[in-house]
Amino acid sequence: MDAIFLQILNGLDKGSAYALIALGLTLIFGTLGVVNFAHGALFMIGSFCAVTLSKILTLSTVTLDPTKTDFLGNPLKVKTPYVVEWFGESTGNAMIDWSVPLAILFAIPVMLLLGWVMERGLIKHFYKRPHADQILVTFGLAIVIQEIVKATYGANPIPTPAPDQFVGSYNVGALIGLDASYPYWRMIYFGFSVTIIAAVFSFLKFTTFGMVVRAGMADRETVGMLGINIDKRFTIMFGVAAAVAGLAGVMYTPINSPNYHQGMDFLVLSFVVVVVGGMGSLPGAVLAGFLLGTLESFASMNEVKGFFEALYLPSIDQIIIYLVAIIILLTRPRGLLGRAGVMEE
Amino acid sequence: MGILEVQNVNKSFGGLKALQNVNLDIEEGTIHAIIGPNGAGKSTLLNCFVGKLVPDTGTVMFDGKSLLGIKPHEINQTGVSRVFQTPEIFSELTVAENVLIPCFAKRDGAFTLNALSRVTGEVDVREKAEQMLIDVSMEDKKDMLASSLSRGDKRRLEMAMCLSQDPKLLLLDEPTAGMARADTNNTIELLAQIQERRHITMAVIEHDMHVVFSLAQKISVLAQGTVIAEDLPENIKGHPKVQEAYLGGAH
Amino acid sequence: MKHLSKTDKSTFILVAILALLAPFILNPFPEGSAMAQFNAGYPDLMQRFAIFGILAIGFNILFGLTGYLSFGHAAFLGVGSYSAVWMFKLLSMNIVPAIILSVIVAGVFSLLIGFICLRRSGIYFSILTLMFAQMSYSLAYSVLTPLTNGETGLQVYNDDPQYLMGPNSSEVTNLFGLEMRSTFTLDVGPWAFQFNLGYYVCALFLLLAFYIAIRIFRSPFGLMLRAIKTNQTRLNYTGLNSRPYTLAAFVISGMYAGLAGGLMASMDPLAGAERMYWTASGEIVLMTILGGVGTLLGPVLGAGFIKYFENIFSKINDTVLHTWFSILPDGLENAIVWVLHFFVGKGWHLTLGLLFMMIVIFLPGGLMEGGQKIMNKIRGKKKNDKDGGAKAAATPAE
Amino acid sequence: MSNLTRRGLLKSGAVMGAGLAAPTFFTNMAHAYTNAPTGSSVTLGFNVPQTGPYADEGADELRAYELAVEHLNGGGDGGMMNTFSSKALKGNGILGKKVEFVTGDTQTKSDAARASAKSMIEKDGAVMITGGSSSGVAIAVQGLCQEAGVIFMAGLTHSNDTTGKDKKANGFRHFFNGYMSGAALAPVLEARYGNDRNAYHLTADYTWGWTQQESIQQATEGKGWNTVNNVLTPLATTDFSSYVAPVLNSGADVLVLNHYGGNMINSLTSAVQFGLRDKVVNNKNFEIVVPLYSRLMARGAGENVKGIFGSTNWHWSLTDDGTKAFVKSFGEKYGFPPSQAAHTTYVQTLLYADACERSGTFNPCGVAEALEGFKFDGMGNGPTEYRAEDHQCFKDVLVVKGKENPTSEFDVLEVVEVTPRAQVEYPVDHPMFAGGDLGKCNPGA
Repeated sequence: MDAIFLQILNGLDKGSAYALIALGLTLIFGTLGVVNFAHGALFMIGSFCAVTLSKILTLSTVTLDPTKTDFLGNPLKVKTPYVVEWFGESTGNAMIDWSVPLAILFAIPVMLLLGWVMERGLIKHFYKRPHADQILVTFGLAIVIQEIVKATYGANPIPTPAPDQFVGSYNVGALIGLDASYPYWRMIYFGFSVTIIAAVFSFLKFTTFGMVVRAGMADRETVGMLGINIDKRFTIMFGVAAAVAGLAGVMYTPINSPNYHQGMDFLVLSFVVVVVGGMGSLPGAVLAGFLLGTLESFASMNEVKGFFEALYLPSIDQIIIYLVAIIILLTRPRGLLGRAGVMEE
Repeated sequence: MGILEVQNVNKSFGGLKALQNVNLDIEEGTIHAIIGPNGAGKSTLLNCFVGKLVPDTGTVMFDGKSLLGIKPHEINQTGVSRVFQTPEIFSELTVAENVLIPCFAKRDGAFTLNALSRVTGEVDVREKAEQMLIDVSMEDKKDMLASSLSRGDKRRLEMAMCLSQDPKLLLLDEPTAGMARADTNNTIELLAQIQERRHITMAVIEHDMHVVFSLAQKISVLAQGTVIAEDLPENIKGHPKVQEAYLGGAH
Repeated sequence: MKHLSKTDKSTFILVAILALLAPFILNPFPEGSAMAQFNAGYPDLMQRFAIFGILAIGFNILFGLTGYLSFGHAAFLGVGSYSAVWMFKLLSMNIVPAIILSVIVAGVFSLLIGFICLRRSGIYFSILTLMFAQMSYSLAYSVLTPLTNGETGLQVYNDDPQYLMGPNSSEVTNLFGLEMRSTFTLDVGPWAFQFNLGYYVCALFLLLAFYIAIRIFRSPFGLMLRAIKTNQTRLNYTGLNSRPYTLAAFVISGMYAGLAGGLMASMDPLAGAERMYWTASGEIVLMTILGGVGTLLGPVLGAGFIKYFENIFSKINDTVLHTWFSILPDGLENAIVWVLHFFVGKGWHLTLGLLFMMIVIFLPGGLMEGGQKIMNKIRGKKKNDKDGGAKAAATPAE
Repeated sequence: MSNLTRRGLLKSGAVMGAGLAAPTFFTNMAHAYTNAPTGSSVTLGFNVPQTGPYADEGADELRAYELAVEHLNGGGDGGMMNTFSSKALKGNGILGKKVEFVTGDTQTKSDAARASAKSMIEKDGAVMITGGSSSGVAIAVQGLCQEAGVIFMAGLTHSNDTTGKDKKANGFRHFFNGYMSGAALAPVLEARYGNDRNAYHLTADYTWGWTQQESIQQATEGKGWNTVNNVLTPLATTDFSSYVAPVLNSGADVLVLNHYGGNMINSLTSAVQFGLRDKVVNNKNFEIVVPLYSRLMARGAGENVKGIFGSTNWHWSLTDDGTKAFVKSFGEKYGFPPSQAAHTTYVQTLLYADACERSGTFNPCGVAEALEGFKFDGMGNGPTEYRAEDHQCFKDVLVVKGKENPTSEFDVLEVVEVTPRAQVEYPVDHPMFAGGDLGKCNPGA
């Protein structure tokens, strides 16, 4: 029971990550009709917002400590971050410690701006071009972004831990009479993702802006004829989608040390999630994210792996997502909640 | 006994009854017009003939065989061709290629892996296609891209494509919509010629009464999903139900 | 040849000449000169040009003609390579059975995958193929290690059975005794031109593949494929079921990929699982789009372009840069090298990414369109040819 | 591929089958081996990952190669050439020829690595290929070099197979392997954690992971440990939570992570987050072990590595003369201490050059003969021997653990014990290394 309970938590946690990434992707697709292969890169940039902020916060003055030596036998350089100098030991260190949550504030404007620049500067010119061209240009952009990050931060993963308060785990299982500890940060991540997803949905559902965008998603021309500047709103939606991807990235850093190619690692998966959910369907993306996350978690259980191995399907955890996705697509032609005619040409 | 027999066809979309107990009998070798006000269910009916829609109940028999439950391409193989309201042509191909495709389909059937023969080497098919283009007087446009044609030309091209299959039944969905008067007359002439020469049965949906009465040998009037009249053209003109349907009974 | 039209014939002859003279054309700079870095006329790279050319031509038969964008084509390449290496392990190092089997196995494999994936179209089709390829990769890398030798890649060992191996049989890949590695070097002054047997085998296959592609493009079958791309509805109402056509195209292009895989293993008898990774499939898509989708020559150009970058630009390191600019004053030299070193050597991906973007932004028709523009300029054609130009760009078979 | 020469040309195959006559090409018999250097310089090929997940390790290897070339050509302070027990190298290049090099990108893919190595051999005339940061690539390139007739000096490759079932006469490995990791770690783990432990293995699902897991399991079981479970994890996994969660309730009290690179960082992070290290199971503190450590990678896991045991080939904090000399010249040139990848590649380059000097030729067969059974010292690992039978170096292995109070960003690991060579040695026909055939050295042409 404990194990199953833990895997449910894992599934929800993974699922929320998948859902969040797929949400942004399907938002861009649904509003702008653009297949964005650079979406993984946006997620990665989000992670590196956290890295950058922690680098900024740890910018240091260097003093030499003659009592200690470095690896070459020279006096050891002691670094004191400016924030520690300015705000005192405790506040300064707390700021460094909290760099990941603080990076949320940092990432939102950065990602919105980046999304805006990307849409105005590049994507805009590709609305009427074939999807293949969109794929090529966004793929090229993804490579460029990732190489710039690599040139700046190197190829190795960079540790960006959660604040000390959230290190460790809590026995959530005890609440229902089980023994199952779950890490604080993963619970926070889950809560955060659900909040963001809810925020995006309410934004689209309850604001006039959102209603216009939804109308535009369904029928762009008509809305355009009503004299509403739908283009401007779509640009903003691109920024929002970028911000959602970025925030997913920021919060993911304590779980997965950011590296420059992580965008590509998530790209295929996020497309699978979007397609299983149905191209252009926001609830579909969320549903599929949670579904696949949970499936993946359960497939990695020894009992499940053993069961499939007995059926001559070893390593089911490697292929479960693809297998299930294929079955779903074959039984439901447009994914779980997709509309007809979208991206079928 | 007509070549196309439609009996008790019903089709609803959600709560909307698009077709109610439609009966239709199209005789071989005739031009049969289906008219009616907007939203009367004319296109829906045509869609039921070609497999785009499946009626909820009723039967559609063509040449003694049911058309229900088989796929569009199989229906076409039984000899039913359709000209659409918005022309469905291969817009990225040239006019000549557009006509070649149905010619090949007619000759080779549903699928042939003739990957190593040459289009230019298939003399019989090419001659047939060229003749077809001459028939619709488009031979001078054969190297143009289909997408660059005028609306009227597109429709004529589509007609040529359908005709080159030598269909037994040709369904025409507003063949002259959006055409200039001169073009319309050409089209009427063309259809009349074809009918005379090849004795192809035609079902025509049309708004333009000039076209209807120039061509049709029989007319069915559809209103709100039901056939309210089926008769010879001269009888339809003064038919009270028809007037009511068109004028909303306001006279 | 008599079955080709005049323009096709000249295109084919052009390709044939380029292929046969590749050792000269690709080696324009004298040995030892600073520019020699840009020479591509060595056997391995020339073989790759031809092999990836075959792959891209085959992919173009599917994507260029029918518009079905497969994102899992690398799987067929991988399967072809594995089959070929198994032939080397079981029979002998003769490449004939290896290539035959790789084409057959890739054909069967693509028939299975195509049968399932072609039930969907558009992006759903793309993602289905992508998922199959990713599954193949994951399994090949781990569980299927007895078949694929996993991480290391399948290779020939001394203790393999090799039932057809006689006492005098060659130990390296060969064509009835003619070894693929045999290279004749022609020294002309400071130039060294390498004529490699393996390359010419690949080049012959490339020409064969190219010839068949032309025939398919000009056949009624090719016409139907193009019809599928432009309007499937009309095709259905013309009495044709598009599924067998797309499946046939899928299998043909899968067999092309298998041939490429078999050749790859024949030139270098090792098959790695990375060959099937999704980025490898993506690379095939990029080659085709970059060169010009639906054009005959484009995919070959695109393949050459990407492979050239991968192999030549990745080898330019800072030391090389310093030698190039050593005549400049030190400060300037360092500044130039500092800027350039982001774009070459370990930064070659960046250059490639930028070029993808440039080409797709400014040359929507790929390199072929660029070529056409240049040709038009040279011929001094005026703009009044607009219709013709638009037509050429839109008609895939030109 | 023994005839990939740039200038030579080659014998063609025997007449076979339907009596097809082989063309008799002009054959240049001037050279007895592939890419024999004719001018005043000799070219070495440095084939390292420059893109992909191991690009930083590749960059560090490249730095070490450049340093080695500088030292061989008489530049810099000579580094380990001064402490090396063999004094054949004179700082005038190799055999009087100036050392030049070409670089390539393996992308950590067998295919790309082979393509890159081939271009070095065919185009640039490299007489030796070295580098790499993964076993798959090392084995693939080693096979190529065997066929092409050049020497391959492996870089970072830890799989038993490199000098086991995939060993080749033209290939040499200085780096240690999975078996050695197990043999070195087991006694230390026994001393620290006792001999009645229950281990749970998470293993990367590919060849290297398997050989490493097998080695560790055998070594620890030899000390009385029990193996509770071994779970294979897909290479592409980025979130290990679902693999780590079951460990808690499995009854195990030690978790062994047979992962490398990004996998290691992520699985370790997950394990620590799940609070495994705070648990007490079977009245014992729960422990985590990472058998193969790399400082560059350990840095990516941040605080999580503190106190966790593992093994490495070499570490810059060693205090022997060789290490000191190397760290000094590397540190002064680049500003930070070298990694173990840099160390092994530097040493390999020097060893190759030295073997050429001692044998008086670049001929791979001569070089191989000089390397086989070669005993040396002063290279940072104590007395070392290149075993003739499998071309594996035997030397001391370091057991390290994550440092509790690092003084700098490079100060991540501390050496716990230097396990003497005798303890990690194994017979050539050890079952974990069985099945290979060294073959004969191939000089190419």
